[in-house]
Amino acid sequence: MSEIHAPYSPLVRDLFERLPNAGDLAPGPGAVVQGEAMALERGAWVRFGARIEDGRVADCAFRAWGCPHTLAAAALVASRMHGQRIDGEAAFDARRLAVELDVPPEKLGRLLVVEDALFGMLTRAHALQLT
Amino acid sequence: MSEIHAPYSPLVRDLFERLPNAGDLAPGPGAVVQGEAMALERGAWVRFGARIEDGRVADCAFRAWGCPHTLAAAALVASRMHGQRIDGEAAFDARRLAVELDVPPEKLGRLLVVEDALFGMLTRAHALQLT
Amino acid sequence: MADGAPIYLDYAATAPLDPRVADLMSECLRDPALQGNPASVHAPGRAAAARVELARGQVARLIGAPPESIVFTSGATESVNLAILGAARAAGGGKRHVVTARTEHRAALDACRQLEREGFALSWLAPGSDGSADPGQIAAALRPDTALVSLMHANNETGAINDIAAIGRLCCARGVTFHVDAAQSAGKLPIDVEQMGVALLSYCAHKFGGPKGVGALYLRHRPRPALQPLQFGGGHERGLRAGSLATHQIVGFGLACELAGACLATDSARIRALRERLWAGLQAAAPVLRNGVAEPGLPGILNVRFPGVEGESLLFALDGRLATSSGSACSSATAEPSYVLRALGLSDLAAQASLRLSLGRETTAEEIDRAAWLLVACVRRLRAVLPAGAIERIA
Amino acid sequence: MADGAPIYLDYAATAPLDPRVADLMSECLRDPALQGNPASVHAPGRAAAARVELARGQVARLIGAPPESIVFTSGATESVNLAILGAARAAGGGKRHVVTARTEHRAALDACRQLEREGFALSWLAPGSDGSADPGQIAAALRPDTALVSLMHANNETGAINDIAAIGRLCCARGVTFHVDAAQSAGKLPIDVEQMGVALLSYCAHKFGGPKGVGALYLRHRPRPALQPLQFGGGHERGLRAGSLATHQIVGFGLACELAGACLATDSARIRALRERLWAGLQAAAPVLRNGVAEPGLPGILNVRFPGVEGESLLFALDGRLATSSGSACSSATAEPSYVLRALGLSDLAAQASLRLSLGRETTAEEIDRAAWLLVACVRRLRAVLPAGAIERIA
Ligand SMILES: Cc1ncc(COP(=O)(O)O)c(C=O)c1O
Ligand SMILES: Cc1ncc(COP(=O)(O)O)c(C=O)c1O
Repeated sequence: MSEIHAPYSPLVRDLFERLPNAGDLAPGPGAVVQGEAMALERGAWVRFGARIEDGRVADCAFRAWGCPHTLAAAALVASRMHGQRIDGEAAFDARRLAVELDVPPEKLGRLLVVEDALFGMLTRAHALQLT
Repeated sequence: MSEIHAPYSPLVRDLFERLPNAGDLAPGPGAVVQGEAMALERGAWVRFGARIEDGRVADCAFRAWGCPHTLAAAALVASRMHGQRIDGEAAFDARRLAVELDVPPEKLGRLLVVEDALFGMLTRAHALQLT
Repeated sequence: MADGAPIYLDYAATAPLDPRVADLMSECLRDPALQGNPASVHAPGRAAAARVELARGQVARLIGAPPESIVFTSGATESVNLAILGAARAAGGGKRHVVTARTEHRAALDACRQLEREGFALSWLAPGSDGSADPGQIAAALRPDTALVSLMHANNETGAINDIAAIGRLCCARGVTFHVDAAQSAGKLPIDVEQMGVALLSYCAHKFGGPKGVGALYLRHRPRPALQPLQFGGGHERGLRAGSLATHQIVGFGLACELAGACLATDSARIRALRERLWAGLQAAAPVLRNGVAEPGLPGILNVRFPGVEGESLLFALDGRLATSSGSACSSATAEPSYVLRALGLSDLAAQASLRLSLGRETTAEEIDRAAWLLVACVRRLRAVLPAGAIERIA
Repeated sequence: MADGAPIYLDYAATAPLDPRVADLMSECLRDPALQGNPASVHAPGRAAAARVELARGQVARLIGAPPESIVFTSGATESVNLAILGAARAAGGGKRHVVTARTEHRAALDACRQLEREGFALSWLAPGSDGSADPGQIAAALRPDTALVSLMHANNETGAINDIAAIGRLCCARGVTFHVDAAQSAGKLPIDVEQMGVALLSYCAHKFGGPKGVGALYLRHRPRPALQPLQFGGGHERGLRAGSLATHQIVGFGLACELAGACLATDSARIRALRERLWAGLQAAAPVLRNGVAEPGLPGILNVRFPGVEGESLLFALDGRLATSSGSACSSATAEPSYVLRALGLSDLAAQASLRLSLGRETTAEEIDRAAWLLVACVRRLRAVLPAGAIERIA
């Protein structure tokens, strides 16, 4: 009755292998904002950074500690921020992300950490009236 | 910790395969005596018959129901009776027989059945004053 | 078997390993990619786990069960003990009564005796003259505090078959957990656990061409009987049976189930015919009597007795030429007369004069004819030296 | 293992089957003369039984025991459960107290938890910083009603070794039954049960080149500990472990014991050297810390942690290239941080950042160098994307 340990989905594998947008922002014009969320007991620590130009995300990067699903989610979110208007509806939905990366239920809490980090960054951007 | 089931000794194998002196007495001169002992619950039923000439066992035969050790013992005893003087010490010793045929302890009771049958026969011979 | 080797008519004790199973197991033992522990999450572990799950499906299919309902064990003895001890010990609500039969296999008998030592009340049913349990008798034995009914599907000595479906309906209706010991019937008789209303079913591989040392316990999902494990640790097999899984054993079990299931009908017809051919051949050793009934019965078992013949001497006379057993070979180390035959009303002496001849997939007509000839010859030889009256007396 | 296959450094979970053992088992599976049930009295049965008894001698010799003291089981999990549950349940005279340690294998832990459910009092000893149990602490834990002391010889996660001889003397002096779980040490460390004062010793084949699914329990003769069986029926193995014996499994176990015993000293020296070579290679991934101590320790186990590294991501980064495990692989299905490392005082996060690398007989220096290189590369890659301060925070 032992389950076969579900391997990671192809998308997670690909993102984990490349980790796009991991590390620091490339230097460039515009203002830089950051957002960070940490829940070590839940197994995730995520930090986003973005360079904002004319109310748009010109560049976005992340740093993270966590399981492959957490790193993949952060990478996916960072890449999707590129070009986004920060006053627009931030294209983030933990539930949708969970399905896309088929994240096992016990790990859903970690996606919320990713979400918190992102919203922290966007909130800061609004506060600084970079819109 | 399971024991390997001790195979039967070569002597038992040989006697069981040939069963010498099994069956009935060959016709001939002299008087015939018989002895029988039965202990079905103990697993043995033995009958000896002998033809007596001039106080000697001219011929001896057995019939038996029992395990290989019982049949072998009866066959061995019958063959050894040949030529014996019946007023002499009957050459039977259950203990010695047990060693010769290495009979497992739980079967020793069966050798006593063989002994009873033999002594029954000899007693009858004495009673008939065939000495 | 090998040339000059004895004719093997002791399939009920264990069947020779099917060569196809031997080949697959040998590959499995050598395959570098299958050496991992199926419980490990890394690639070699997952590869082994995948093969285990494949086999779980094959093992489940043989009895019409879903794969998730199968717990792998070390054999039917463990399965039977896990079912009987596990279900009784886990039964709550003051349920301390168990129903079983006197003709069960030692594994079940001794597990039930242990339950008695633990304070359970046991109802030991006597079999009918055909060796099977009467559903009416079982219905009568059920009590409000009955935790478990445990019966075998087919008897390992007489081949007598219990009406599992009828007893299953009865237990379902009364909400009693029903365990079936199918060690002798699995792979030989059609089994559909769902139709039969069975909650727990035990079987093993080595009775029908699979390896020794591996078995399974079927565990119904809804309603699911509570079970206390026999061995703890690690949470393998959903926490019901701890211990690293033996990939090669389970893979062999799986293939054996598939092979047996595929030709179950044709095999049993052929084997049943051989059994009757043997019975016919033995008539030359008359008087010869059949213990139990031909039908309904396992195709491969013929239990006979030869009045006036002593069992040990008969076996020894056959030794090296015909391998078979008196009484249950699983416990034939003990020389006591079979308690199964005694329960059928045979005397100690009659049981002593009995032989269990069991046939299997590799048995040939030529072997059967040679076996019959051998048996007749040995019986005649032993009878030829009996004291007068022994044949009438010992039957 | 196979070309392009991952480097296997998970020997503590299970070792690949020795090819010589695989060959012997394959012969055994196919040999027509060895297909009988070792419990049967006929020729094929006796032939199988003879091979079983030959193997019993080999298995006994590995631990300096007489053959009659060996009970065959389905693995160390069963042996450990039979020893712990069996000895405690059979202990008379109101002896209801058991001493064990928090760092035991799940099989022992869960068996002891079951004893608690059955009303036994347990003393759970905490290990020293080196991971081993302190004899003084054990002496202090003994009570007049102590039925059993159960400890492992070598720990399956850290490789920490207990001073069995010292604890054995102590138990003998106090007349307490002493069980040793030697699943990790058998075939790797010298064992002499008589010198060590052990009453019960559990081991299995698959940790040192034997097949999965077979193990043994050593049972001292004088004084002989009382044991309640886990499974009943048939009276095999002197009534302590019912069930048909799996000839091929036992024969494979026997050869594995002989092979391991023959080159125990040379193997462990070589493996210990490779372990230190690996440790040296990992320094390039500093900071890297060793969990537990190098000596006294199992030659084949290196348990390390990489501050700032998340265990699952590290294993996934290695997947397909290096097969190893975080925490105890026997239970690595469960993702919880290792309770063994927690007991050594590590935080959940530190335990999470830990890896158990275990080497064995087939491990080569070339594999060790490639493994070190891979580990260093993966650790660096994961650290490169950490938020600032994570390395200090997660250790
Ligand atoms: C210390 C220890 N005890 C017991 C076991 C269980 O052994 P098995 O896998 O044979 O059930 C293991 C390994 O899994 C172990 O490392
Ligand atoms: C009816 C029945 N139950 C249980 C068993 C025990 O099975 P195993 O030999 O796998 O322990 C057997 C055979 O030995 C059997 O015939």
